[in-house]
Amino acid sequence: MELYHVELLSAALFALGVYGVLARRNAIMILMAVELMLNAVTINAVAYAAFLDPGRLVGQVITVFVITVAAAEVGLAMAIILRLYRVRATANVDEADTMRG
Amino acid sequence: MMELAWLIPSLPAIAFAFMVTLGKRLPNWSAIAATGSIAVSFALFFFVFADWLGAKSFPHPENYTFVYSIDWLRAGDAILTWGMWIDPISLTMLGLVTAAALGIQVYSWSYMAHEPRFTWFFAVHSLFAASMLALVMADNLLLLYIAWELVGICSYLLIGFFYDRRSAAEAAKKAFITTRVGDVGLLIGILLLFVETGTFELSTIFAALAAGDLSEGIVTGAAVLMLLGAIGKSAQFPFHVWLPDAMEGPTPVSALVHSATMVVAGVYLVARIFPFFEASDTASLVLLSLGAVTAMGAAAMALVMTDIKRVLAYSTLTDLAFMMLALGAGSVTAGMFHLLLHGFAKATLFLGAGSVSHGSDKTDIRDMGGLRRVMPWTALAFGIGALSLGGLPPFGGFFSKDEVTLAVFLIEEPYRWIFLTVALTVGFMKALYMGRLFFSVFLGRLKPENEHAHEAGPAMLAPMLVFTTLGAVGGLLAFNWTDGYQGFGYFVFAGDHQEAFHPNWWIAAASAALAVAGFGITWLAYVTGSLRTDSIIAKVRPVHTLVANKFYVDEVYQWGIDQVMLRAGNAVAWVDRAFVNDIGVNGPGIVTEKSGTKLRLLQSGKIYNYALGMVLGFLAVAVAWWWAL
Amino acid sequence: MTPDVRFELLWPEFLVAGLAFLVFTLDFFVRPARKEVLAWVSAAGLAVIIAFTVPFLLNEHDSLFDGLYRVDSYALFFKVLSMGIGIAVILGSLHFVDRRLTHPGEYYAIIIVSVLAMMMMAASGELLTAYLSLELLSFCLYILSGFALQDRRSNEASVKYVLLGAFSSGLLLYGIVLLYGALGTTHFAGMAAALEGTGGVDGRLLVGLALVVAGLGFKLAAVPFHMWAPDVYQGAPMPITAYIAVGSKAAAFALALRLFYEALAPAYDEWQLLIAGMAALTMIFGNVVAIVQTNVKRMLAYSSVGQVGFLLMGIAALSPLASNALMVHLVGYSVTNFAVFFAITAFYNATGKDDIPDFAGLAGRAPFLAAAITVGLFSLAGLPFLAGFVTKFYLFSAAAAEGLLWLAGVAMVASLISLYYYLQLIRQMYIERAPEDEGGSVTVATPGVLAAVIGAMALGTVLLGVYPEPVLATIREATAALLDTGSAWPTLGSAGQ
Amino acid sequence: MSSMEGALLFALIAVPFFGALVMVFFPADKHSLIHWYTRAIAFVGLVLAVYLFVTYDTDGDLGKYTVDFAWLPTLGIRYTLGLSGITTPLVLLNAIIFMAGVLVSWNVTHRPKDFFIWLTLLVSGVYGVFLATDLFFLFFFYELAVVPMYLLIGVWGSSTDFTKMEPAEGPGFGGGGKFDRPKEYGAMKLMLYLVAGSVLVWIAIVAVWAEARSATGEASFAIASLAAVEYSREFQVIFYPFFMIGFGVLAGLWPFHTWSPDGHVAAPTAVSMLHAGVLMKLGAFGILAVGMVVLPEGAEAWAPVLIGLGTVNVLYGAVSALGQRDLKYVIGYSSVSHMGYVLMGLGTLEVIGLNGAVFQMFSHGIMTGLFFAMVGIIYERTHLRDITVLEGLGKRMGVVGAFLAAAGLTSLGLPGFSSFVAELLVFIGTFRTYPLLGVLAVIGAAITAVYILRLMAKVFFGPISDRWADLEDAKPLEAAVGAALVAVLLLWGLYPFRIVEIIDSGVKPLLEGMGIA
Repeated sequence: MELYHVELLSAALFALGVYGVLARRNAIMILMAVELMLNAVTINAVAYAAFLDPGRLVGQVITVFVITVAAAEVGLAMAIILRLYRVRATANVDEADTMRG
Repeated sequence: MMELAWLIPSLPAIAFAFMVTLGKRLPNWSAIAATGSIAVSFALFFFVFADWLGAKSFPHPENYTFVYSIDWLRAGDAILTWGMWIDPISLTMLGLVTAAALGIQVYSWSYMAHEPRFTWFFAVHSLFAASMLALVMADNLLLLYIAWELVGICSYLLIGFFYDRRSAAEAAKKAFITTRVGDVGLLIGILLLFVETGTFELSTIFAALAAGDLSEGIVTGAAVLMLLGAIGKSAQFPFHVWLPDAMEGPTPVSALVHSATMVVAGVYLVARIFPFFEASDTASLVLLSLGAVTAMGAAAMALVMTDIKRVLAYSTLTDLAFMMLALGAGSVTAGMFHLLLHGFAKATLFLGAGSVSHGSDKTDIRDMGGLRRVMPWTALAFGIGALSLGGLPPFGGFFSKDEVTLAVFLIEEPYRWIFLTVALTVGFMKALYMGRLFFSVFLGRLKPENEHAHEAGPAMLAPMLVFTTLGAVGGLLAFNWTDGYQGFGYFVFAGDHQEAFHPNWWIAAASAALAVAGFGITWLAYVTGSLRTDSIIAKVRPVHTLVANKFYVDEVYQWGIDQVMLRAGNAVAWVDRAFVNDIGVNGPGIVTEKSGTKLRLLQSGKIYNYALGMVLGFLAVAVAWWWAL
Repeated sequence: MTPDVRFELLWPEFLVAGLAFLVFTLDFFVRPARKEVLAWVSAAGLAVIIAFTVPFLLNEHDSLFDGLYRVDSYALFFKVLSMGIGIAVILGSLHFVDRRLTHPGEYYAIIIVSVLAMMMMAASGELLTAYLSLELLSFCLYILSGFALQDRRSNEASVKYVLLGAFSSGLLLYGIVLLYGALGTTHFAGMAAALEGTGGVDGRLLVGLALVVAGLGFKLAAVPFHMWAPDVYQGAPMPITAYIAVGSKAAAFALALRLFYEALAPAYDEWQLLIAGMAALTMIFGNVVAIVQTNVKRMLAYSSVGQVGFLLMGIAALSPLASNALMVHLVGYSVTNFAVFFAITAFYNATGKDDIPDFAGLAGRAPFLAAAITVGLFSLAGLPFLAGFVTKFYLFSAAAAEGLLWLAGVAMVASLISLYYYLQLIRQMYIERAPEDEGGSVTVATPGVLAAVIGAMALGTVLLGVYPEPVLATIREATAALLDTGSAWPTLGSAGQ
Repeated sequence: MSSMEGALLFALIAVPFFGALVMVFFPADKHSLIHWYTRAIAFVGLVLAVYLFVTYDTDGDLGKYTVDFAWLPTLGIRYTLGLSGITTPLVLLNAIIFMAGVLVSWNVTHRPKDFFIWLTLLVSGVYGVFLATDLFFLFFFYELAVVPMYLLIGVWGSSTDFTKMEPAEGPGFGGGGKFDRPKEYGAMKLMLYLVAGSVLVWIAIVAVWAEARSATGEASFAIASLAAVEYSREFQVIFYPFFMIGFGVLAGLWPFHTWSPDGHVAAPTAVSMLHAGVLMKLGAFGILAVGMVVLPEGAEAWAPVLIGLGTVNVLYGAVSALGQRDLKYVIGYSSVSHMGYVLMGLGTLEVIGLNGAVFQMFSHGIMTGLFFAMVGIIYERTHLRDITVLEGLGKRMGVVGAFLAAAGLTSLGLPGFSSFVAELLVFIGTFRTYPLLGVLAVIGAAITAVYILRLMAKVFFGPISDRWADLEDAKPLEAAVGAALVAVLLLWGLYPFRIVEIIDSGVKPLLEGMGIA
């Protein structure tokens, strides 16, 4: 297995995530797509650490932090989306467009 | 006394300042200040004249003097000074102007007595006298121009004296703007000479001219350009239209400003810069032609006008053109001589006309007749003046007219006969219209409604009679009375053309005969009634209509102003608003705002669109980078 | 791990964190009617910390954790600036919170946490640290922007902010990781060294840089990554709008400046034009769209997008002079925006309105507010005697000195456009008359504290415009630190210093 | 120059500036106090300006540095003030117009405090531009002089709506068609236009500074040191137009002039006076004292364009004025036309022409101040400015008419009034360099006579309508202002030696510095 295999996997995952963000209308789904992007990041980080920088643990540390941050982010975002649901009875982001222009 | 010459224009100027600032508080003093100052100036003139005669062993080759000179402005290499130039030409003018101004002010005491703006009249009158005197004494073209413009503005103010009459307001405007057009030429000519010679000083400029430093084109150009100013001020064709309208002003104004003094400033200017005309045949020919055209046209119009002052105005035009003819023919002597005598005679006539309208409240000669019965002195004065201007011997006007005709006779071929014919014809017409004027106003039957008309008071009569006398006997100045004074030509001359009095009897006889004929015909027409003017007019109806409508020149000008100039104004104003402003100025603003309106649509309010924007932004950055590498 | 880490240098951060906990805790014990106390405690606490920090760190120059975390005058400058911004926001929020928000304890505590995050951003010397502090700040702002629970717009703003923020952090992280892969390190200094070593730019590096630019661009609200900004500004509670406009932007620029100066300077030639282009696009877009806005918050949002364009010039020009200019402009921008935003907050507190026509006749109803807004707007437009004039002059000169005269020209035209819409608001206040009905003639009262904050900010705007030298001297000190650690300057030495 | 005079220069700016700041704390309803206070400020300025003018030593050199204070050393910005032969008359002009403007503003009762604060600030900015010898501060004050204009016009100005007027009888009062000019439009256009001009100036300033910095290694905004640097010809040719057009916008340079008539018309009297009288001169002054001094080769290369545009200004402004029906528009376009002479004078790059340009700035300033003061009175009394309606006012308003006539006669270049001398010098300069344009300029003066006399004849002459039976003539205060302005015009018109001597002492070294003359 070469580095670029992993990189391609990660890139594909990232692109899927981006696609999800762009294509989904449901806030939860968008959030999940973002998670996908962050997973791509972690895979990449670990791969770089393993292939290019084996002596140090920078990639792994990045991964740990990203996972933590992602968890916090999901928690926070869910809370906010919950408010959206409370106020508008939907989690569809199409509804959240009163401000524009 | 020569060093005090600067006082001559200054005194009236001071009087003006006094009247403008304090006139309202000291109304009684204003006329005294005005007349007093001009009287002192008049007296000073004699001292200066005497000094000049004494200082310069007469005749003298260098017939000018600088008396006083101050630095007026220094900028860069231009050093402008104010000085005075006193020579026979300016002395002649000084005498005429001070005398006329004094006489007419005395006349105005009574003529203008009931005007509420009496002080203002005397103030402007004083300013006029000051500027006119400064004009004739100026030693440089700039000072001359300054005084020239001031004279013009005084004329404007005096014509518009009855400013609440629309016609007066319009006439004043017309006069100023018309002369202003000529002044453009004058100023350009002066500037041209400054650029060429680096100075406005007449003496230096003439020296350069004599030394041949100026190219022929410059000489002709400068002469013609300055001539434009002269014909504007002297109301020569094609700038003649303002003068008849200028009669809207009070009569003393017409007398002083628009016949005796201001309008001859143009003639004076030509005389002053005569070396240029001497040096340029083209310029002389232009001058001659303009004079001829104006003389013929104006004389024709004088024949058909019916307003007393307008007839006089057109006669003034004719005489001014006559002076121009003389100058164009190369005789400063004749020109100045006619200027002087015309001044006296015309002052007489205008004062007489003023007296007539003052006494009878009429201005149209068809409403007059037989007035000699109620105003005999005026009739006497007016009669002598008319005969003099009509060129009947032995009055002064005959001699000056004769001098002019003689000068024209001396023009070189091939133009000699053309202009001589013109001069003689005009001489005949002068007699015709003067006869018509005098006879139809004072002789014949007195109309019943004019019986209450009354003779003017002494303050009006006295100046009138003085001018009458001067005009009647002034012709004698032409003769060589003493060894020291060999005639007017020994006193006033251009360059070294000093010449003694030498009449050409053929010319004199011809012109005298024409004058007699003219007066005779009018006698038949207006006194005895044996010649029916109606039938003559009927025979030449189209010509009469053309002339009575002043050759439609006013209409052409009016059309030009309304249809060309004002339309241009409207058009430019419109372009300025519609294009420069609405497109050029508002355009970018509108475009910016429109782009704002369009661009804000990008901001759709949808999260996924915003994310798409970010992705596209990223792609753009990456691609741009890729492409740049 | 290096054993001899001087943890004591982190005292300010510890203290701020402690203050946040203190406020959280105090909240339990303070009666609802007396919640004001919390604000005073927070503000006073930050003030005390500033007073402690300045002498404490004045001449310190060290980096902790093997270069992850910097303690230098640059960081100190931004620490003080952040805390100052925190104090201003807290005091400026006082009455707003009182009247329109619930849970004041959390509100103030979260602001303090976000101040901590801002302090850390300026001090980060490594990409992951920078990311973490940035996320901390973002989290706080997500919450704060949705703090008006009953307000649909506040909620919408919060949703947009958090989702797009998460998305952008995904981009940023991916970029960071790619850079790590390309350069083998995430330390700024190391990145610079590696950049100088690499001959060309490979795909990883390129994509990584582009992603980092996108992620940071989101934070900075640079076009085209700005789209969240107007909505969030409009929806967020008014003082939070001010906070996002000023605080978040200042911190992001603190980070960006360090990143570009310390880590990316060797690749200057590659990115200069790109950043310059982005700057030009940002200032034009922001200002042009601002023209057609009718909501004052939205207008100011676009205006601050435009301002980002000006600030980006400081990065694009990359010189000692430019960094000074960027920072002084940032300071002037902060003070000025606070003056405007708080004055508008005061108006909103009293009237509940925030559309531009609502300001009609304000000069008669509240001369002080109108004057403060005018001072602020004129300063933003870059008119003299006010901060904006000097700082823009400085910034544009610096850009021109680096051959970016065209960009300075674009910026000046953009300022001109901005003048137009600022004048629209000024026109409403001074020229139009107040509507006769619906209490339009009622005087708008400004509470003392808020008035004091507004007055102080307006005064600061004027002072900076009249005599900026003291502030500049401080900034020169601060950037000196930046340059010490920075790598070789690609274009010129320290001329102008 | 002694330190005493340095203090005077400082005071000249500081008195109005701090005076305005102090006024902020005045009670807004004490109108009389505010009026007298502002008059006092104006009077102090007038006294200082007269003193500096009278004692001015023409043997000195250009730009005497008297106040010097390091303000922002990093960029090389110093607060330096100086006085030269060119600025001395302009400072006097500003003082005179400010005094006159404050006096004729006795009738400002709507928020007078704010009005006078802005007005006074504006004036301090104008003083600053004339006195600053550091480019940064020059620009700083330049902007300061422009900014208050927006509110001064927007709040205290008046709107014109041609769409509601009856069509005019007779030819020539088209006024550019039917259009609506609310004061807000005038104010906004003026502001944006002037700031747009200053953007160009700013670009050029920054470019010159950067160029000088890289050439000498030293940062400085001092005009003298910037001028000492040799810039490449290419650089000069590129950046001089920025100065020329940027400053030219304020000077009413065609085709960037339209803000000026609209602005003047909308502005209240005192503001029109200051604006047309002094502010437009800042533009011309900027071209001269910054553009030409710093980039002489650029100035030479662009001189034909400048003088050509100046000629267009003269003719276009005059012909435009011919078509207007609003009194203030006539004067507004007349200003455009007269500023053309200034620009032409500058374009000659020749000692007499420049003298003329500077003198014309002074002279036109006084003249146009007089114009606007008198038109303001007419408007105040009749609430009309429509030439086609006003008639025969001379009967009731003789004094106003006389002063307006004096201004008009000055404007058409009547000898005896200072504009004649100024224009004469411009003409001489132009005839020496571009004679054909000189001819056009003289013709422009003749067109001026047409529209001025037309205006006078229409408005003041002729029979008066009963409508104006109890029209009030100028009050003593207003008459005094008019008389004072006329006296200034006459003084320098009849004996311009001293003022031209002062101007010349400033122009000569300037040209020498440029390598000309």
